[in-house]
Amino acid sequence: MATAAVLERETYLNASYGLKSWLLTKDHKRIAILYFITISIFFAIGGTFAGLIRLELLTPQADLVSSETYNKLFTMHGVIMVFFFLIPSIPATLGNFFLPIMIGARDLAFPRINLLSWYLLILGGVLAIYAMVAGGVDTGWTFYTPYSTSYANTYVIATALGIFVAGFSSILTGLNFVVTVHRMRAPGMTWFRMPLFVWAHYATSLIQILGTPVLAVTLVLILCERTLHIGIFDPALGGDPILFQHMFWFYSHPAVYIMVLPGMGVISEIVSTYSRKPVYGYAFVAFSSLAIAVVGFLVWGHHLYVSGQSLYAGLVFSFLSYFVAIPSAVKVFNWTATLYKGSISYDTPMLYAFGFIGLFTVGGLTGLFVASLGLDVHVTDTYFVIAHFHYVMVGGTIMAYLGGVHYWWPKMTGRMYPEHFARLSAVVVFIGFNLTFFPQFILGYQGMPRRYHVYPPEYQVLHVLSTAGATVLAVGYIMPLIYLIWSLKYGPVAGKNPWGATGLEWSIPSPPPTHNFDRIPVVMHEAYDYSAVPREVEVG
Amino acid sequence: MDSQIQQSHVHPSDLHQGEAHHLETLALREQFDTEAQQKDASTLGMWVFLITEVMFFGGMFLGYTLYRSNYADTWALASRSLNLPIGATNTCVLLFSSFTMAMAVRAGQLGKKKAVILFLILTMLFGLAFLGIKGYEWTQKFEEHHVPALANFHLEGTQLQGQAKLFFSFYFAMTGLHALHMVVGVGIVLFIIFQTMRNKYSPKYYTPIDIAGLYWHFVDVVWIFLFPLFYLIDRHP
Amino acid sequence: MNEHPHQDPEHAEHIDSVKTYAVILVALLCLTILTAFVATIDLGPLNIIVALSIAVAKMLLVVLVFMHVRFSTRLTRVVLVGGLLWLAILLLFAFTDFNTRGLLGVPGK
Amino acid sequence: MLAVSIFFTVLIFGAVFYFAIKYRRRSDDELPGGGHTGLALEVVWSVIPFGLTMIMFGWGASIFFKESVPPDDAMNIYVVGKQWMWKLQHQEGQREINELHIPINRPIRLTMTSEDVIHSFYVPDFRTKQDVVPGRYTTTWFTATKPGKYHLFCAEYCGTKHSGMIGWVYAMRPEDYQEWLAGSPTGSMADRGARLFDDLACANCHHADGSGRCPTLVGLFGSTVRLAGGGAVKADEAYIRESILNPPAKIVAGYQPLMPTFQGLVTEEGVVELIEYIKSLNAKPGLEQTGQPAVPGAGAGSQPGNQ
Repeated sequence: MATAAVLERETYLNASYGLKSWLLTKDHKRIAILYFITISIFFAIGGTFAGLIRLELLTPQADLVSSETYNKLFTMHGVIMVFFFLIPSIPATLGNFFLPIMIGARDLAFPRINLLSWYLLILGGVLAIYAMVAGGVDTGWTFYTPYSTSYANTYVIATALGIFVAGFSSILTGLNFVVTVHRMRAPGMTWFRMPLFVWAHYATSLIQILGTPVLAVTLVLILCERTLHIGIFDPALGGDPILFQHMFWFYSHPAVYIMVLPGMGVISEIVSTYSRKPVYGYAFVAFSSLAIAVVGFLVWGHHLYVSGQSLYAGLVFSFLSYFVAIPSAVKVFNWTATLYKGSISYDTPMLYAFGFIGLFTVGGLTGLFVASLGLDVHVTDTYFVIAHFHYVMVGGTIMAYLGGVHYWWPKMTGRMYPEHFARLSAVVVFIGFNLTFFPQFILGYQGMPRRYHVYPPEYQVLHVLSTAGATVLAVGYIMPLIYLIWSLKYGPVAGKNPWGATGLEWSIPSPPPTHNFDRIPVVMHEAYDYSAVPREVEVG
Repeated sequence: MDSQIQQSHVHPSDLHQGEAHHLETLALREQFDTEAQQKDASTLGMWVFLITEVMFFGGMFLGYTLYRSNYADTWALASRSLNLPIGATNTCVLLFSSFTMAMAVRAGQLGKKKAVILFLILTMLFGLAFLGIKGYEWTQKFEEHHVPALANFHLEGTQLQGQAKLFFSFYFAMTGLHALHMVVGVGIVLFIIFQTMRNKYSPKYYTPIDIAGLYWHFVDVVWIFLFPLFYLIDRHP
Repeated sequence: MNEHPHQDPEHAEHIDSVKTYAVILVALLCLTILTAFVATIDLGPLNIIVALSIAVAKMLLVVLVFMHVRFSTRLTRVVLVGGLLWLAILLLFAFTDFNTRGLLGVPGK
Repeated sequence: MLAVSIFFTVLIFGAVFYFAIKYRRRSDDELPGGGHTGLALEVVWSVIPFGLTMIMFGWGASIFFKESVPPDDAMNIYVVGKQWMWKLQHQEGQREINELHIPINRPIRLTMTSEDVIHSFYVPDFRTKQDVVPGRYTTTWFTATKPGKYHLFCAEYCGTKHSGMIGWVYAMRPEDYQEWLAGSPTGSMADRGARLFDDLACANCHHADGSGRCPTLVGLFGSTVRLAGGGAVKADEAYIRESILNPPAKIVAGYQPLMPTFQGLVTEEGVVELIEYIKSLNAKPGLEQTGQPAVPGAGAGSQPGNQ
């Protein structure tokens, strides 16, 4: 990398060279970079599918692709985006890179397992892509039985195996993080001095550990059922298809929090840095992450209100669903309160953070609609739900991911990106996103069901708006790709701490050396103690 | 890559060996400060992994519980078709293997290399014996036409073949998954035997033996539950 | 640094005696024979309870002694109990559905 | 609820904008005072939203409860979902595919099942949606209030032509509905059920007076059946369906498991016709031996007409 020429110091980037030194690395930072490249590719694939879906929906008739193809498109969009992009997105990249540094460790507890996780993700991805290339899969990312086990004629087995393998990648990452947070903290780094980013990842890891195995066994049963027809989910033999939905959502609902909690961690860091204030209510934000992780496991049945689940189970799950709203609301209120009387600068990451707070608020509040038993009957399985979870996943997670990438880019690469382009892209993403997904709330409320290839003409206007928004959104995503790569070579050299931020990662050089710290630091300050940060002017 | 930047400036308040990196050994990987820290991390990691295993089997337990309560009579009938003496014997074989495993770990703690190898070989043999007996039971099931995926499936004494099929589906899925874990366990034990012979372990560093032990005992515990669930509940005529 | 491992006083190595292990093995074998025997007598619903109680007892013996949880850190115990709690959540909440179906007398509710 | 959401959206957006502008960084080295945690504030913004969500929960739950329990006087319509069409049957015997004609101002109760995968019966304008699950019945109900033509969708992804599994619901004034019914006279569902009952020779065992080898079906529907081996079950649609397709699953106390399964011999539509027939026996006992067609509209709770 070009940085080597400028910086004579040894960094994790120039410590050794060659493809092999990357593919066999045990350095959490290099593995994070491997993940960056991998998930960017998956994002591009998933995004292409999304683009094709939006293009097809421009008109009510089927004119771009056939029904079979359309069904494969939305399935593969979901599978790739959920299992191969969103789940690993922040934890495996930013988390992998910064979690050990933030707690003052040389590496994760199990570097080899960390590398293994990456290879598992690759293996899972290869299986999923094989399924795509061989002919695709059309069950929806939810694999509802008995369609997926007895009726679909597509590559269900390869896809399910791919997700199964990628699931282990996720489990091992979570395991690594939990052990690292428990056992690798530097002297003085008590639990309540940890950055909120670490808290969020800790909570995320708990979900990965406790939830993912259930998905794995569910997929195993799907594979058995599909190959052997032994009746586990087949009503003809006495099986119960709703059992599958319970097992699937036991993982897949908490999985939503695997995706969004790390984003919340990123936002906590960004909001604090660019207001130059500690996060308001630190302990509440920290514990709200744990509360979300725990309560998130008790609410999966709200995906099943109209599935034939018993009314009483619906009541229980609806009641508990509202409990998740509280810690989420607490976080939003605390971030907003952090701004109060702060010293706020509008750097790119902060713009993304503003976007996150706004969009997550909309996503969260519409969550109240779908958690309500009475309203959900109307809006479930419509575009309302699509819009709701895209506000959380795209408006939440991806905004936070982009914000985090911009925030830590100087630390990871040692280079600054062009600020003006970056701000522009943040604004373009925000506008494009809202234009894409806000009309879908209205569509859903008007009754447009999801996963429809052709649709009644009265919905067309809103679909056109949405597709137009998707175009803007795509531009917003491509811009950072270009200028970030450009900045690797031409960006101004970043100093140690360009933002005047707190946190151990800003106390070491950019990019960090292989072993992170010359000397394991002794932590003497609370998190976000800005009085402890030297107010130096950074020179490249 | 070990460029030696260091030690001249160790902070007085720093309780740790805070230098950048130390020479890496098996007992002390470079990311850890002390051997105790590494051992603790490894043990914790194994326990967390075992929890994921609990949840993994947990999904199957959920399905089992649902259908057992829905189809109690047929499932009781089906469980009577399993061979109780063989099941109980197999349980004992596995308990013996757990005992020898615990003894192997103990020998590891004391640094008795020969005893470690002996007990590990015994553990492996008990494990293989378990798998052999299990294999015998499965062949019997084939002969009795109790294999749900086959066209000739039939359980005598009931018209509810679908429900009976479900029982054997879960029987094969859960015991099969357990057996798979046993096979992996035997592989791990074999590896540890090999490493012990190469003098990799000492009383200061026997973590892999310890962790392999945890795994082995866990697989044992799973069987401790599978045994009553399939062989015992509603067994009485 | 409240719970850093090598400052944990509880961490001192503990080695069980051969006798302990042997006693546990014998207890486990006896429980196995007992549970197999009890299964052949009709106790009504008690059969399930006995079978599972014995299984839990056996699990505790293995976990506490063979797996050294007796001497392990508090964290290990929390991990263990947490895992079992989550298994309970999975079973319990799934059964809020299965066990209340049909209570309303409307098919499918 | 929308109001609450808009209020909070505006509150958060407003506060973020206001603070962002008011407290923008004015100089590079300013250091704002450290924030602290206001316990009172944290409690306030936890408890107030919690109270609001509980109101939402109660409201949503009570609507859901009402949506779940059909009124007794509802008109029965049977729905069978199949890749990729809706098959509907009126008690009066009319069969429709992807179209449903109903009278307005009359609660309509749908008893639904699927022949293959999970579907979902969705009429956006009636705010009704219920998954249609193979192997069991699910129920939903609604009352149309305005005559018109309404979308009927399948809302649960069911395969290639999922988006083609759509249709129309025609809500008609009662007199128009009567006219529509009269326009295509057929035997009632109970009639067809009676014929099926004959064809399958059910009456060989199920005698009306209970003298046969199998229990009588007169007065069965809605009653509580004691089962062999203890326990009891309410004889509803689900029970009758199971007893036809998988007879040994629940044996009536005092009888032998003699009945063969009719899985594969009767379609899901046939099963609901048999159910209608068995229901009709409650009103007109003694018909099942003769197999004589029941009078249209004789079934329980099936009095069509003006209200």
